[in-house]
Amino acid sequence: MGATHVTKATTEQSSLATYTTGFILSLVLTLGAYFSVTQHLFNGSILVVAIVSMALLQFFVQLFFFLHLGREKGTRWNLILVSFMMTVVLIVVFGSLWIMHNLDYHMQLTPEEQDNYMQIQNQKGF
Amino acid sequence: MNNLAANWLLGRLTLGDFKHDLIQMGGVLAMVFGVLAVIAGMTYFKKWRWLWDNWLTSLDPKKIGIMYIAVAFVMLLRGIGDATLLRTQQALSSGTNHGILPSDQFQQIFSAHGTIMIFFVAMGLMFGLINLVVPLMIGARDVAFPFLNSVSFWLFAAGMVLVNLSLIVGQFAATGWLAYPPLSELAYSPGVGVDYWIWALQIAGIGSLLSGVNFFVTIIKMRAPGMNLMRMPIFIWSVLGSMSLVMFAFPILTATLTMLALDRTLGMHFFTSVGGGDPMMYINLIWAWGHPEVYILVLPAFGIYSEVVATYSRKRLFGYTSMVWALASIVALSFLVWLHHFFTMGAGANVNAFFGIMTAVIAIPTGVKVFNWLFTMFRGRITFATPMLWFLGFIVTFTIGGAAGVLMSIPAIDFQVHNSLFLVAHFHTMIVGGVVFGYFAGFTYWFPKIFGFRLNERLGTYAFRCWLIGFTLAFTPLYILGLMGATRRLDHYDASLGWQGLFVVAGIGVLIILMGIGFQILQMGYSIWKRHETIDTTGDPWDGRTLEWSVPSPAPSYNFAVIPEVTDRDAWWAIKQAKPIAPPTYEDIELPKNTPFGMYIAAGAFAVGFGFVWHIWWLAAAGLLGALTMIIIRSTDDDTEVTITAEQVAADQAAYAKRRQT
Amino acid sequence: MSLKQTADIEKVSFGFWVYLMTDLVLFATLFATFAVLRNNTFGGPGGHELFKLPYVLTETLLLLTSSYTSGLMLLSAHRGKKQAVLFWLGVTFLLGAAFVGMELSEFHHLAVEGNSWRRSGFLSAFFTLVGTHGLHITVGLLWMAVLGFQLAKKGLVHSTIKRLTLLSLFWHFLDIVWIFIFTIVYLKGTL
Amino acid sequence: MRAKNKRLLTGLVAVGIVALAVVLLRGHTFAVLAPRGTIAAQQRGLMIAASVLMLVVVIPVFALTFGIAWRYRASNEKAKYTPEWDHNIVAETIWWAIPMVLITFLSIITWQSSHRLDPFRPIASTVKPLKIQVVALQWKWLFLYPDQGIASVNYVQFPKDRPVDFEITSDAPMNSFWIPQLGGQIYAMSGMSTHLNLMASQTGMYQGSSANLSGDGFSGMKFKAEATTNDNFANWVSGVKQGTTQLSNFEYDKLARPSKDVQPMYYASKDSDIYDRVLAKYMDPSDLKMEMQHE
Repeated sequence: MGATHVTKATTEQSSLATYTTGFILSLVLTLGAYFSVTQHLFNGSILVVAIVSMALLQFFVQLFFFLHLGREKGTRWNLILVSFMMTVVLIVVFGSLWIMHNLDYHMQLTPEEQDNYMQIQNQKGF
Repeated sequence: MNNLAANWLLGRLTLGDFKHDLIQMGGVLAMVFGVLAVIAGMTYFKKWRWLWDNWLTSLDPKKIGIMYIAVAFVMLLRGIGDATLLRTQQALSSGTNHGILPSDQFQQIFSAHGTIMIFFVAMGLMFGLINLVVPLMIGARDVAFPFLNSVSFWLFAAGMVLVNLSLIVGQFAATGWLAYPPLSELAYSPGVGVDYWIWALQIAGIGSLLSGVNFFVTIIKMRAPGMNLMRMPIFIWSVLGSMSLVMFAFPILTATLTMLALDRTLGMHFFTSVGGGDPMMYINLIWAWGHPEVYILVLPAFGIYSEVVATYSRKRLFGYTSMVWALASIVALSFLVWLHHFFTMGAGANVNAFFGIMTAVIAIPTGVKVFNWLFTMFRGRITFATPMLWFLGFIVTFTIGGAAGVLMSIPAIDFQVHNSLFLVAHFHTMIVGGVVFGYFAGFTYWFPKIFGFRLNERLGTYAFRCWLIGFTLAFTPLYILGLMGATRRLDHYDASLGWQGLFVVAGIGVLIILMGIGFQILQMGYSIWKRHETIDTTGDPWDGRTLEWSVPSPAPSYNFAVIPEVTDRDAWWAIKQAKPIAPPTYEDIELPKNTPFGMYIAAGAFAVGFGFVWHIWWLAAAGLLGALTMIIIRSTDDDTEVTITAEQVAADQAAYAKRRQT
Repeated sequence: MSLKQTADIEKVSFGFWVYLMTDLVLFATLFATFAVLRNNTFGGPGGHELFKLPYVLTETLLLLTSSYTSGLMLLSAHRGKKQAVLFWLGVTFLLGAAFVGMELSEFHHLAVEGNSWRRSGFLSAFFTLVGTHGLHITVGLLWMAVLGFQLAKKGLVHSTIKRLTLLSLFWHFLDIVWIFIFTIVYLKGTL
Repeated sequence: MRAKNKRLLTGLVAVGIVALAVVLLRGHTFAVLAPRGTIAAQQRGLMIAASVLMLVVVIPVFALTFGIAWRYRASNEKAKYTPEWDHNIVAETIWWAIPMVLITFLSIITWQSSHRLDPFRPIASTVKPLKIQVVALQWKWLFLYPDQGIASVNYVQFPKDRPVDFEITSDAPMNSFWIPQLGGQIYAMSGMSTHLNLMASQTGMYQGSSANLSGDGFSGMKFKAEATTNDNFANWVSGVKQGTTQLSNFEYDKLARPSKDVQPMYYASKDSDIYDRVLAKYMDPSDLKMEMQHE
C-alpha cells in the first residue's frame, strides 16, 4: 500500500518495527505448527485444528504487519475485498468438500458390498 | 528422421486435418471468403492505415467497446447459423431419415453454438457496452488501466479466432459447451476438439478476468466528485456487481480448465475415471463458476433496463435503494446455488434441498426488481421506442422463464426435466429474453452517444417483432417436447414419438429470428445511409438522466471537457434543471497514447494456445516468450501519454455549441 | 512526489490488490481440489510416505525471510536509498531462487522415484498446487531481475517505486499462500 | 377499416395457432405429465402445485405490465404524471414480503419433497423390491438381474406394483438413466453406484433413455422398460433362461466395446460379479486393499 502520505520519519520507524514484529510472529507460528506435528504436541483432530488455526493466525499477522491492511487510511475497499474473497474461498472449499463427501458417501460401495466382491475374488484366487 | 522433423515442426497437425465434408466446407468457405472480402475491401479503399491508427491500436474504451460489439455481432451470425443447422437436423432426422449431419458433427455444432453464444456473443456484447458507457456514466475520462483494457480485448479476440479456426483446421469439441469429463478426457475424446475448446476459453477467460478487475477499479476509484455510492446510476451498480462476480468466479474457471488441460497434455489424473481422478469434481467446479457466470451476464442487462425504463418513462427510477439491495443479494446468493445444475448426480436429500431452497430464494430479489421497474412506469409518460419494446419483451419472457426456473429449483421436479428440452427452453428464455434483449436495448439506447446519430426506429421495431415471435415459436415447442420426454442434444429420434412437428415449428422459429437479425443489419445499413436525418446535435436525444448525455455526440476522446460535479442520483437531469453556470475554464487533458502491444501480447497467447492444441511445443514456447518480452518492453516505456491542450478542448466545445444551435 | 503520482500509485496498488484477490480464489480452487483428491492415491504412496518435513521447513523459512527482506527493500525505497534497495532486492532474489531450487529438487526426486504427477489423483493435485505457487515465485524472480535492471538504469523514480510497491505486495502474498500449502499439504498431509 | 382488418388477421392467427397446436399435440404422450408410476405421479403433482404457486406471481405481473404500459403511454395526457415520485415504503415492503412468503412456502415443499422423493430412498411397500443392476455402456444399457441370474440389453422388464431398486453405474462416459413415465433420472458414472427407486402402477411399455451426452452414439442410447404382471414377469424370466447366450466376463468385455443403435438382447445366465467388476475397474485399489485387511 502506498505508505506515502504520513510524515516520513514516523513511517520509517514504525514500518521497520512492524515488519520485524510481523517477521518474528510469523517465525514463531511457523515453528509452532512444525513442532506441534513433529513432536506430537496434540492428538488427532486437536492437532489439525491447532495447525490450521496457527496458519490462519499467521495469515492475519501478515495481512496486518506486512501488507498493512487496516493500518492505513483508505484501505476500506481492500478490507471489503478481503472479506468477500474469504467468503468465496470458504464457500468454494467447504462447499466442494461437503458436496463431494456427500456424493462419495452415497455412491461408493457399502462395506458389505465390497466384502462380497473381495470374497468372490478370493475364491478365484486373486 | 524426416517424420521426426515434421513432428517437431507441426506436432500432431497433418494435411488430413484440413479435410472437410460438404456442410463443414460451406462454413469454411463462408468464413475464408468473408475474411478475404474484408481484406480486399480494406486494401482497395486503402483503409489499413486508418484501421490500424484509429481502431486496432486504440486505447479509447469507446473504440474498444465498438470492436467488442463488432466481434460479438459477427459471432452472433456464426452462432445463429449453428442453431439453424441444429434445428434443421432435428426437424428432418426422424425415423428412417437421418438428416443432414452425422452425430459427431452435430455434437461439434451444438458445442460450438453454446460456447460461442456465451463467451463470444453475450460476454462480448456485455464488455462492449460496459466499455462504451461506464466511464461516461461515472464522469471519468478513461478506465483505470487503459492498456490492460486493450490486452483484455485482444485476448478475447484471440480466443474467438481459436474457436473459429477449429472449423478450418481439425475439429471442435463434441462434448457440449461445458465439456464434462470423462467424455472430455483423452480416453473418450482423443482429438484436438476439446483442446481447442480449453484454450479458446482459457485465453478469452483471462481477458474477461482482467477486464473485471479493470472495471471494478474504474468504478471504485474514478467516479466524478460528488458521486458517492448511493448516487451511482443503477447500471453502474449492476456492472460493479457483475465485475465482482467476474473477479471471484473466473479464477475458478481458469483453474478448472488448467486442470483439464493438464489431464489431457501431461497425463494427470484430476478428472479421469481411472487413476484416482474424480470427474464429479470437475462438474462441481465448473458450475461454481458457471452459475455466477449467468448473473455476470444478466446483471448488466438489468442495469440497462433500469436506465431505459426511467428514461422512456420520463421519471426517476422507482425504489433505488431496494434495487441496490436486491442486486447485492443476487450477487451474494449467486455463489450459493451451483449444485442445482447437478441435482441428479446423486447427492443426499439435505444437500439437494439446501441448494434448491437457495435457488428459489434468488427469485425474491429478482421479483423485487421487476416490480420496481413496473412502478417506474407507473405514473410516468411512456414512449415506446425500441429499447422500451425490448424491455417489455424481456418482462414477458423473463417472467415465464423465471417461473420455469423456480419449478426446476425443486430437486424432485428437476429429476424429471433435467437435461431435457424443457431445461434448454428455460435457459434460452433467460439468456435470450433476459440478456440478449437487454444488450440490444442498450445498444439502441447508447448508439447515438457513440456514433452521433440515431438508429432507424421502424426497422428496429420490425427486428424486435421478429425476435419476439421467432423466439416464442422456437422455444415454446421445446418446453412441450421436454415434457414429452425429449432429451437435449439428440440428432435423431423415433418417428413414433411424434416429436417431428414440434421440431419443425421450432425450426421455423429460428428462421424468424434469423429474419430479425436481417432487419437489424438492414437497420444498421439504412441508419448509416440516412444518418443526416437522425443526427444528434444536442448530445441528449432521449432527454436522458445520467452523465453520458451531458457530453456531445459522438463523445470526444476525452469524454468530458470539464469533470462534472455530481449533486444528484440523476446527475444530468439535475444539471439540466439547474440554472446555467458560468463558462468553464479548460485545462490540458492527458490521454493514453495508442499502442499495438495489447495485440502483440494476445498474439503470443494465441500462439501458446495453438501450440498446445496441436502439440507444437516450439510455437507455444515462442508465444510465451514473445508475450513476456512484450510485457517487459511495454513496462519500460514511460512515455505512454499524449496531451490534448486546453485550446484544443475549448475549440472542440465551441464547435459543439455552434452545432447545437443549428 | 506529486499529488497525481501518489494517486496513481494508490490506484495501481488497489488494482493489483484486486488481482491478488482473484489469484487467491484460483489457489483456493486448487486447494479444494487437493482436499477432495488427497486420499485418491490409487495404490500409490500418500503424503506421509513422501514428504520430508525438515526439508519443507527450510523452504518455508527461506520464503518467510524473503518476505521480510522484500519489506525492508520497500522501506529503503521510501527512504530514497538506491543502493540499499538493490541490496535487499538481491537478497530477496537469492532467497527466492534458493526456494525454487529446493522445490525443483523435491519434484525431481519424486519423479525419478516413480511418483510423478501421472501416478495418482493425489499426486496430480499436489504437483499442480505446489507447482502453481512455484510458477508464481518464478514470475516474481523474473520481475525482480527486470526491476533490478530498471532501477540501476533509472534510479528511484515514480515508475520504479510504483513497481517496487507492487512487487513487494506480490511477494508477501505468495508467502501467505505458502503458509497454507505448508500447513495443509505438508503438515496435515504427513499426519 | 385498417383496424378491422388487423383484428381479423389477429383472430385468424390465433385460430391457426390453436389448430396447429391441436394437430401437433393430439395423440402424443406427454411422458412427464402422464405418469404410470408412483414416483412420477408425485413429481407431476409437485410440478402442478409449484406452477399454480408461480401463477400467483406471473399473472399479476403480466396484468400490471400491460395495464401500466397502456395507461401511462405518452399520448394519454389524462393519466397522472409524477416525475419525482421514486419510492414508497409500503409498496416496496409488499413486494419484498409477498415473494418471501411464497418462497418460504416453496422451501417447505422443496425440503419435504427432496427427502420423500430422494431417488436413493427405498419405496415403502409390502412387496420385496426387485433389484436390477444397470450398466451404461457405449452406447447401450445393460440390465443385470442378480436374483434371477439373467441379463438383457436395451430392454428391461419388471412387475407393476413392485418396487424396483435400480443400482446404476457406468463403464463409459457419464450418462443419465431416465424413464420419464415412471420417475426422474439419476446419473450413471463409472466407479460410482447410484440408486433409483421406482414403481410402476400400470402395465405398459415405456420409453427409457440417456439424458446426458455420452459421445457419438448418444442419440441411439434408448431402451424399452416394460411393466407387466407378476405372472408375466415370471414367464419372461423363465423364457429368457431357456435361451443359449451367456454373459460371461469375457462376453461382457466384447459387449462393452462401442456400438450404436443396439437392438434388445437377452442372456440366459451371467457371471455373478460383472457389476462389481465394472465398479472395481474404476475404484481406488487402496480402498479395496483396506477392505482386504479388515477381513
